[in-house]
Amino acid sequence: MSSNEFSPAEMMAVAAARELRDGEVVFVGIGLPNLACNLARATHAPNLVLIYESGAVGATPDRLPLSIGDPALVAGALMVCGMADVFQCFLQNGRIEVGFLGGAQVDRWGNINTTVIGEYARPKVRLPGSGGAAEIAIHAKRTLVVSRLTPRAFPAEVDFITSPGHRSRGGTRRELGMPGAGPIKVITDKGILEPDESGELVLTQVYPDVEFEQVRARVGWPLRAREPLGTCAPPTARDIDLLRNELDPKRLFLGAAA
Amino acid sequence: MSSNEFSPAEMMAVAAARELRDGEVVFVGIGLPNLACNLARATHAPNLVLIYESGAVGATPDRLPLSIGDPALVAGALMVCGMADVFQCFLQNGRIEVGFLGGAQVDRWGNINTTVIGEYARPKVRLPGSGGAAEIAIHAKRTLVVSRLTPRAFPAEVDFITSPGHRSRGGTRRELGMPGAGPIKVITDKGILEPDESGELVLTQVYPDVEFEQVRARVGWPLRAREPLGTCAPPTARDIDLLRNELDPKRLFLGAAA
Amino acid sequence: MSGKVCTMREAIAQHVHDGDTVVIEGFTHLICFAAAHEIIRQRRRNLTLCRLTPDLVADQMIAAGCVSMLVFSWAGNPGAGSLHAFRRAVESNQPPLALDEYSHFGMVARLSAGAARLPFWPLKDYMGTDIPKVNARIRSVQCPYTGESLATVPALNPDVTIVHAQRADALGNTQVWGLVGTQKEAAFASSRVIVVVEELVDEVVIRQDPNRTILPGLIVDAVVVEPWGAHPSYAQGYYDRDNDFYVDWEVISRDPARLNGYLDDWVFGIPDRAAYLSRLPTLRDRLTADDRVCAGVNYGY
Amino acid sequence: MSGKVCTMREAIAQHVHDGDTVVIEGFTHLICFAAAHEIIRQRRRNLTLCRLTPDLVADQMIAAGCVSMLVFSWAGNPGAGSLHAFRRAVESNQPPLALDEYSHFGMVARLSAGAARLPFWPLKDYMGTDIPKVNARIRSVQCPYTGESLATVPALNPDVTIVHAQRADALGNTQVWGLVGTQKEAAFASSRVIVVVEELVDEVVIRQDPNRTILPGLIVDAVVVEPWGAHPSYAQGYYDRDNDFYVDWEVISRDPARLNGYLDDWVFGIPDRAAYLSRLPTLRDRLTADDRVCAGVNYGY
Repeated sequence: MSSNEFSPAEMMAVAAARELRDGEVVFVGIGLPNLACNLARATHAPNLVLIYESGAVGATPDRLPLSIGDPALVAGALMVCGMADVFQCFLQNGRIEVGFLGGAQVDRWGNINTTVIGEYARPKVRLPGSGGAAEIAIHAKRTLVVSRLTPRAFPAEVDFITSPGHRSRGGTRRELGMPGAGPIKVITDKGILEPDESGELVLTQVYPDVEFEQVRARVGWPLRAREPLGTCAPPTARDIDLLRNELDPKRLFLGAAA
Repeated sequence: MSSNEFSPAEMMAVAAARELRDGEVVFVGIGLPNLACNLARATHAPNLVLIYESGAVGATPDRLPLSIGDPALVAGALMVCGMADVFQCFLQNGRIEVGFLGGAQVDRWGNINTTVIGEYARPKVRLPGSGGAAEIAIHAKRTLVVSRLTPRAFPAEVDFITSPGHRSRGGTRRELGMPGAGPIKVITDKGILEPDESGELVLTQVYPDVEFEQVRARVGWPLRAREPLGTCAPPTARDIDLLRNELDPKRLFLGAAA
Repeated sequence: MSGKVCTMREAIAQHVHDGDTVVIEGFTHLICFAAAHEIIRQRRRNLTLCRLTPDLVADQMIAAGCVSMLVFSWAGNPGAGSLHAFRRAVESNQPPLALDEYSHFGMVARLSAGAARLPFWPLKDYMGTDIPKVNARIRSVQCPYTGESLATVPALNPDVTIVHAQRADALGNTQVWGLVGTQKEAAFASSRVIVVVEELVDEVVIRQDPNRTILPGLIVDAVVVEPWGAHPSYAQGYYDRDNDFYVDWEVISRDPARLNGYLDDWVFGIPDRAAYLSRLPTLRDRLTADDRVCAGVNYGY
Repeated sequence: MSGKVCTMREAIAQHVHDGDTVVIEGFTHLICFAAAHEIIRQRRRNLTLCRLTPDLVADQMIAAGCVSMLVFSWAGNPGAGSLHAFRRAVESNQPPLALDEYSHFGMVARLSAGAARLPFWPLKDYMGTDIPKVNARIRSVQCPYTGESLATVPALNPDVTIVHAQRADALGNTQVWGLVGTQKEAAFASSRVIVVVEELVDEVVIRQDPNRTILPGLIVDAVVVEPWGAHPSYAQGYYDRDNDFYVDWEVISRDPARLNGYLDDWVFGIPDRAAYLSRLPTLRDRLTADDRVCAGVNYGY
């Protein structure tokens, strides 16, 4: 694949990286979010501070971590602290500017389900659960959701709200007293969704050569598009070169070349 | 002063040391309590674990500390922890078996005042305040009070209860839900007081050559003596030798030779 | 002196009983598989197992029938897939497994309350989520100053906590570096504490650097010396995480027969950790840590 | 790069304002007298000064008229006597001083709540004492599980916290060993943080041993390099406590004229810490720490 072609995963990593400003404090997970942060650090945001829920602060790993507790995130970090400090002194304290979230289901209001498909008591599919996602969704100043438009991944309503979006059964974020702004962008493999004034996710950008209909067909509610619908700028040659040759040469998270 | 003579301070240190059992965890302060612990460690309780509110655990100082934050308590300690851990994980957790307390005033019920003489708002004498004493008095499994029978030091009722004894204005320790047993012995420079069934301090032992009347005259309530009134065994030659020649050769805390 | 030092067999036999609430902590780092395997080998039953991230260690204990309740916040095989024994238990009730589920913050708060011996811990969390709808232990309290409502979780005070660490002395004064997770809170919250170490060191080594000590001996009941005892988890400065095994587990645990075969071969079929290691001759070559030793600091005065 | 590094004069001028709530922590260890002297020199007024142990540093600031309220738990000169300026203020209203008084546990809990940005902290304390009778900020809350009543203290969130430390990098990533007191909680609780260090080190030194870091640069606003800046307090590994001066203070502070003379000679009469040290030529000989360097640990994998 030449550098003027790119895979959806590469576009997702680039789109996420563009959302990060230099010097911000990012609560980051494994996979595409981690790639996006490293891409941002290698380009426009060299002073991004990465915090992992495992307690590693300011990590600069010399290998791509398979888990957020990877020893490469510890050796050479600026600080390692206990998890009580991570959640109380960093997250609840309001020090986290950006939190990354993903999930099996994302609904119309940006609520995320990583707990169960079906009934909680006897689920069809038991998912891992919250981990730190519930509190990241509540406390991070803003969150970025990275999730593919696979079948049934974007229902009108999730089976279980693990991480709250803009409007849950209880009400709006403001009514429920959540400090953070919630998911300001949902980065999919075909385009980007953003909340409208009511908190409902609408399509604001499609990736090159993607039609609105291709997105709407994969979303479980009558998806609206913001007018005028933007088209996401493709990755630069530099982005592609960094992703393929430096950041994920084994394509652990970029997946097979499209 | 020969080793078969001894000062009141020496007798107090020895009497306090005798209260400590090998292997116990002791929350210790500076001065006579510190001396008593070191004497116990040098004699019958080599495995005593000393904890200072400063966060030093298992200290074995190579000099007599002037303050509980002395660097000699840190170098060579088994553990140094933050003060949040000292008060939550050790003291409130119930790990402290013995706590030492002292104060300007000790009353009939073993309540201690280290806050003010006179009215709180405009005191005649402003004392340092609680430090960790209030919580030590509440949580240590038992406390030892070390205090001299100076004029007005043992009133019927203290001006201010900094550290609760067996019965405060609010009721008994049990009624108030205090985990620890409170001051089981009050070690003075003339004898030892202990609570009776009601929690009132009564004289149970006098030091050699001390009369009951000498103690009663210095106490602000009609002091009773337990029958039969015991006489405290004098320090051994070993005790005296350790105190004078090893533990406090400069008599920083033993005071001038009597 | 030997102090509290004993074998894993002795430590588990003496301190882990049927029906106990057991914490085996360690966030990715220092997960004590050696202790879990001995618990399985001694066929403990009806344990309430508590871990933020159940990990393979819980999947194995669930498959072996040791666990009747799981207290947790994230049950997966990070980067590699699912915990299929856990999923079978929850999705098909094979075997039955009760769940007491929180988020990471909730679990950390439960252990913090336990360590402080407070009955609850307040946190700003759970608004808008369905987690409290399925867990009545998550409640709320009103702030006596602002009047605002805060979420609460109850203290978690296990019967026994097992901490894997890099080193300890014979009395259990324990030092850990790298990720510390919630090991300190779990140990202080517990009635009994078993420390499992890569290295038993003289008290002098501990006293050289007291700020590294995370557990004082006075709360430790047993010290077990078990090098490589955390494999396939890792010990910073000693050995790397066996990521290959974590990936393999996806295949092993997917098939109940294969999983039972694994337990027969690697747990029931061998007497102890030494035998486990003797079957992994390439482990040291593959995973032994490089040297990356930091400078010491001056404690002089 | 210079990062956040500035002079003490700049740091105090920019970050400490009249009327601010100021924490200068350090339990016996690492009490930043250099910052207190600069605050006095710049004649700050109406400060709410917060310290568990006000120590000489508070006695000097009170005598200089900087402090209108003291938030504390033990106000004495340990092992040496009284804080007489503090006592004159309280006993004779010269100058007037408001008190907000707790026990050590209460102060630690106030800072812990502040660091976690919780409005209160629960603790089992104060039953049977008169402290809540003179401090209405000590209240209670009912446990939503057991129904028992627990004491509470409100969060303490200062405008600025000054932390003295052994070393930091130019971005304020800060490492401390020896007694750590409540420095971490105070810094995380604060709107602004000034770190004062014995040594400015390269980021590489910090990254060598990340478990030693108690403050991340992301919460630090200014880094001041001030060797011996804690004297007469101490810095483990750098210099011992000047116990002689603590004993002398009993005599100096007892007499208002002598105390004012001390401030004229040692604070107002000199421009900065360098001048202070130049007047103490024997300090290094008397108090420089011996070498007692611990071994490093391996962060390899």
